[in-house]
Amino acid sequence: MSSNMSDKKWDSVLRSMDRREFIRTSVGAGLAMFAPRFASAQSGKPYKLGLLLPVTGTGANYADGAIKAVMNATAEINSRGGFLGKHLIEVNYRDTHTKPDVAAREARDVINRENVQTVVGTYSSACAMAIQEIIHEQKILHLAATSNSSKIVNENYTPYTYQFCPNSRMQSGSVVVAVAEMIKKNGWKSYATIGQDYEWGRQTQSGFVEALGKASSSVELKKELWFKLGETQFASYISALMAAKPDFVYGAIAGKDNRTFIQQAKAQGMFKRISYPGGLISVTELQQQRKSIPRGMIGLARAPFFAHLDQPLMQKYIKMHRAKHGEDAYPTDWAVMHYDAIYGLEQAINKAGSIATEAIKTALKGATIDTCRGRATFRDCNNQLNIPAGYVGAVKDHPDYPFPIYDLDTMIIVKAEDVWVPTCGDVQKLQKKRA
Amino acid sequence: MTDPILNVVGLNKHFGGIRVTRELNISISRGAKEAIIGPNGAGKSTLFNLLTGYHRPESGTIVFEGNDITNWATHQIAHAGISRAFQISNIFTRLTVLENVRTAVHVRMGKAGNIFASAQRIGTTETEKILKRCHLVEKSSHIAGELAQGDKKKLELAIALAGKPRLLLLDEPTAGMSFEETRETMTLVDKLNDDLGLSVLFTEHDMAVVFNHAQRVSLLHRGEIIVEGTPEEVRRDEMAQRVYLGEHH
Amino acid sequence: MELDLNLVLSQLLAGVSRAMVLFLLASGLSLIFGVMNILNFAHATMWLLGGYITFSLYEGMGGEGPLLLMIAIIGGTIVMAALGALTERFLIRRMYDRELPEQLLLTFALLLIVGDIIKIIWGVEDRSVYLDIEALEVGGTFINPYYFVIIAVGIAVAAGLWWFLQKTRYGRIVRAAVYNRDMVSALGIRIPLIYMGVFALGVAIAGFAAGVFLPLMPMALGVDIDLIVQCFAVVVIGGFGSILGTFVGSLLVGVVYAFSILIWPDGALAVVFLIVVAVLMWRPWGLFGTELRY
Amino acid sequence: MNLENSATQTTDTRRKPMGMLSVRVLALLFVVFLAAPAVLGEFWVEVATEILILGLFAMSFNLIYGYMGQISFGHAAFFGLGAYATAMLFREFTGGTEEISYLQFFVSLAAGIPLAAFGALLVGYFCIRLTGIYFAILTLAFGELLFFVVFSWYSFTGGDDGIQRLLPPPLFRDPVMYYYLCFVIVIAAMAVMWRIVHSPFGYLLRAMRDNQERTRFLGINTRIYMLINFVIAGSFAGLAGALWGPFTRSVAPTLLGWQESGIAVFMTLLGGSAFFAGPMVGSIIYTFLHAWVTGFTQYWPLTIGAIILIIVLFSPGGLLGAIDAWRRIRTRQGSSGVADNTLVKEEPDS
Repeated sequence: MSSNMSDKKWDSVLRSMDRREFIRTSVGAGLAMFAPRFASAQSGKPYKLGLLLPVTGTGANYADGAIKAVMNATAEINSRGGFLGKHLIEVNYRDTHTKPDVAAREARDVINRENVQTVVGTYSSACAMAIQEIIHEQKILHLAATSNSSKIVNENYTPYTYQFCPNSRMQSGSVVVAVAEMIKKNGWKSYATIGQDYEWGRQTQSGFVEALGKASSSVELKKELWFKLGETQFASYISALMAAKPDFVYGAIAGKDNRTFIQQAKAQGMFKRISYPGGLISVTELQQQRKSIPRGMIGLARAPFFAHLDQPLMQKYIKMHRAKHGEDAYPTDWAVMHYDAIYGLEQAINKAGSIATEAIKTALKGATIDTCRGRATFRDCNNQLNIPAGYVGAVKDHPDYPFPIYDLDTMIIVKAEDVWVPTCGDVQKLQKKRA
Repeated sequence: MTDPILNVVGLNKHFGGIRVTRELNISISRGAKEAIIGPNGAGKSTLFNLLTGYHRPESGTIVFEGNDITNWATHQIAHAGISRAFQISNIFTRLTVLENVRTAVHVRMGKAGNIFASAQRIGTTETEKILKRCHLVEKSSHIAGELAQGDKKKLELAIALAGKPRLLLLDEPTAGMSFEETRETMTLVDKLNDDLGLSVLFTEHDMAVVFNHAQRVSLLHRGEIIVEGTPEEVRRDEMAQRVYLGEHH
Repeated sequence: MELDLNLVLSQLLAGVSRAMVLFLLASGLSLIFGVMNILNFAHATMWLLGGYITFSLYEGMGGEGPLLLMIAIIGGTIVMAALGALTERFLIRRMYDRELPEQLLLTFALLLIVGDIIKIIWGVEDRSVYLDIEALEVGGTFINPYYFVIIAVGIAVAAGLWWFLQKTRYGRIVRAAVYNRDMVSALGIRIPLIYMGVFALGVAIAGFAAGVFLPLMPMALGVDIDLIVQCFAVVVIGGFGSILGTFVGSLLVGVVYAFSILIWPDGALAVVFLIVVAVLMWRPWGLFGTELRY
Repeated sequence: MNLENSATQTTDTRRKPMGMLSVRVLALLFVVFLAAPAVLGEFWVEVATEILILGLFAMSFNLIYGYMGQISFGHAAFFGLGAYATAMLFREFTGGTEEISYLQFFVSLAAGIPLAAFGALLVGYFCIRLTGIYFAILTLAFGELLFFVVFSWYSFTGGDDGIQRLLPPPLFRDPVMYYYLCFVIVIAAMAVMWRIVHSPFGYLLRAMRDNQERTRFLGINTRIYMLINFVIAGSFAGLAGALWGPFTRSVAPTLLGWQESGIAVFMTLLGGSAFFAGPMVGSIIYTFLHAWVTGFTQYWPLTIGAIILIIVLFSPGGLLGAIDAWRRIRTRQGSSGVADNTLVKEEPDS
């Protein structure tokens, strides 16, 4: 291990952070409802934000970092007096339980009870789509920063949703860029896929299969496996994959299941025999599985901090994050994307010079904003931010971090324009008009 | 024994290795009032269970009013005209006394499946008649489960009567009743038998009741009828005295 | 899809290990129901709690190596046994003469409460123990050697329970209590004590199992919800209260699941529930249960 | 097996009136609900709508639980089927882009009932063979099975995505108007339910609850009547589900899951299963608490779990049960000795 920090210490950092953060999150959200009311006497009216993320169900593992990011970003902005220096931000947090009907109900709750002007969230794409129905009708801004089914910006598009996360199509497209190289180099002929049986998994897998078909028509899909969310034992799936004898396996797995799968596939020797390129290995996985994750494995990340250490905003964020949560704490992909969402909103408000929703919406349309991942622009036709579509790299230990990161020398960063739906005409063909 | 309302031939039933009913034959004439006696475990309740379709016999036939009902389901037998009152009161504990009886009346009228009519408007007169007959009018609005033991047994009988049976099976109808209640109940049974011509088959522990009210008595022992005749004949029978009566006198 | 022998063998192994995971979880559920007639919705949540507790003990002792893990598992089992005894004493005991739905609701409430308590204490991040396990190569296929540990533990617990119930005095008393409470209490044995012991034992098995699973799968919120339904399936198939039935039911579900992944991957769980439906139609009391138990 | 023992196993002498208290509570509820939008803001009107819809769902569950004495953990399957029937017709009518007409809207709502009824017929055919714990688990297993069907049938049901864009026609987009639509439909449904539980069939259900064996000796094929009731309950759940989709503008498979069934069970218990209005009162408590508590803490499961625990331990009759018990005590003290008679006479059916 590159770090001399004991694992016990590491875990106690994680744990105490959790507990403290959780108390802070829940109490903080409650206090936030009252605090600005006193402040508002001397400043403008507060800006209300709804935060919908799950702390129950499969998404909880990622959502934790995202909640912290939103709380930290808003605290930073509030320390400067809030948006435009006078509108303190008030965060209203709700748990979506990773269930679409709950997400829709909670979206209404924050909109109609707390009068939020922007909704941030959620984790699951199905939840995000349920929320889109509500925000579109109520004319409320929606910042999507984790849920990334391409349907959110295409089939189910609404002008009120802005996507800060590379969508599923962009993500699998960038894996294809890297995998096509590997296919050529290794002379691979066949592959198999395994995915979580739900919206994101299906979208990610089909996006990959479709893009790979175009990029490298000779390679054959031998087997497709789907498992129910929350699977705990992959032994039978792993042996079925190995028995199909593909040259490589593509996995569309996220969250806790991803950890379980990697842990069990490794112990069953799958990675020794079959390459597993392009599975989701975000900073969360790198941190939580720092001991077990096979070095050299090719992973895909969404917004890894280590890819953008040259960006001033990222430097600032990492510094703040470490100061707040400990030397060894680095923001996860999910945290980075949510942090960007809040700062993206601030930049739009500054541009609009107002906190009126329609003004912000107009300001965001096609806007170019500074993010932790560099300067990026919202695509005109579907509000997809053109941040990098994916980061594909090999897991490697690094002396500066207590957990492995990607090999920075060989990491591929795929540009959004290379892999998203080519033209706005094509996008509009996908988009269904809203009644 | 002309015109038997019930005719049972060669009935057999095992539970595990135990033979509880063995080649049992019994015949009840229309309008008769008969008792079955026997020590505990002789198979009295099993016989009633067989007659009402709760258990299936391994062999033998049960013929009721000319129909072979041997393998009929419980509810079909009830429809055919056999009602049963239980030894341990077996009533609808959370309904009132009136609702208990009225529901049974509805079932008999074939109105139990009526979803939209008001229950209060159907079968009320008949229900009241039965309650009156069974001396339950004052108790009619009481929750059945909270009744005293004797009243529960009366209700048990009332529910059985609501089925307008042609054959009434009473399993220890006076168990748990006071002397006064016993007299009242058995008078009612006699009246039903006399006035309405209802055929009655009952089991009873109280020999005084048996000998005062039954026209014929069968003694059941280890699943077989070993003695059968008028109360007087049975009382005098040596075997009966040895097996059963001796223990009691 | 052609089935070669290697694949069949490795699927069989995968199926058996899945079966043992289910058995370790379901045996406590079945035991508690068999003796006390209480269906514990919170059983898998208590299992999860046991996992977190064992994890914390392991980390607290330094978090390195299988030996420490074993010690932590023993510690976790003891803590869970104590928690089980307390739960019985202060909650379950009040429910014995209640109706079935009320008993179900009490344990359903426990499921919700324990789940949130875990969230308050440990946060929402997953927990797992990393042991450096190397795959074994057996006849051209790779096998996770830890599955043999799981299978061995499963069989040991099954054998242990059988021995306890059949061969020891306490076991006989427990079995007698199933059939005739009055008789047992007439013998001067205190039924509440037996019930408390059985509940503690059931929960302790769950806590023990969670510790054993730690190197295989992460402990995470929500896993309990998925597992409890599968446990019900196993217990229904095997028959409530029958340890042998639970064992056979686990094997059936585990192996059928493993092979349906080969043949009809999308429907693997649906197949399990179809078996449940079929068994309930044909023998509502399960393959090895007794009809008497209702 | 000894008949007498098995037949008396459900003996419970706790008094379970379904009478006068319900009438008073219902009258009160009617007035409160009718006037609610006048004083409530948009959000609380939406909470009230949720109360009505989930209350209807819980009441339909109580036909099986409170009246028939069986506990179902798969009842949400019919709620979900109703929701999906409506959603899929919606999708058919609008193609996801057009406005739905009023006629189409009502046709879609109505479609929830037959599909749920059909599902209940299919599931019920198997479930009514069992009682007690086995009934509970079999309904749970079937519920999960239906959940998997909806979840996996990606091309037809949208799988995990569910179905979005269930925007009602303009008039009913206004929360207050949708509330009154639900109010009218739920009141009508409750009136029909009231009729049913006070019909001979309703009393037969109670009789089967108290002593299923005995009803067979009366000449009742219990399975058929249980099945009829199962289908009726499923239909009402389907109607509630049909109202739910356009209310939240989308449906998802989680609506069919066993945890959703648990909500109906909770509501019924909170209000009191022995009372006609019990589940609706339970829905008010549950939904209101949920809306209130989630406003300041994420530990809703802990909160509701603790409440359920307390209710089960100390007031198993639910809120209405507690009120009724309190009234009985008071009456008894007031009229020393005459005991129950005064109260029992209030039963409209006696």
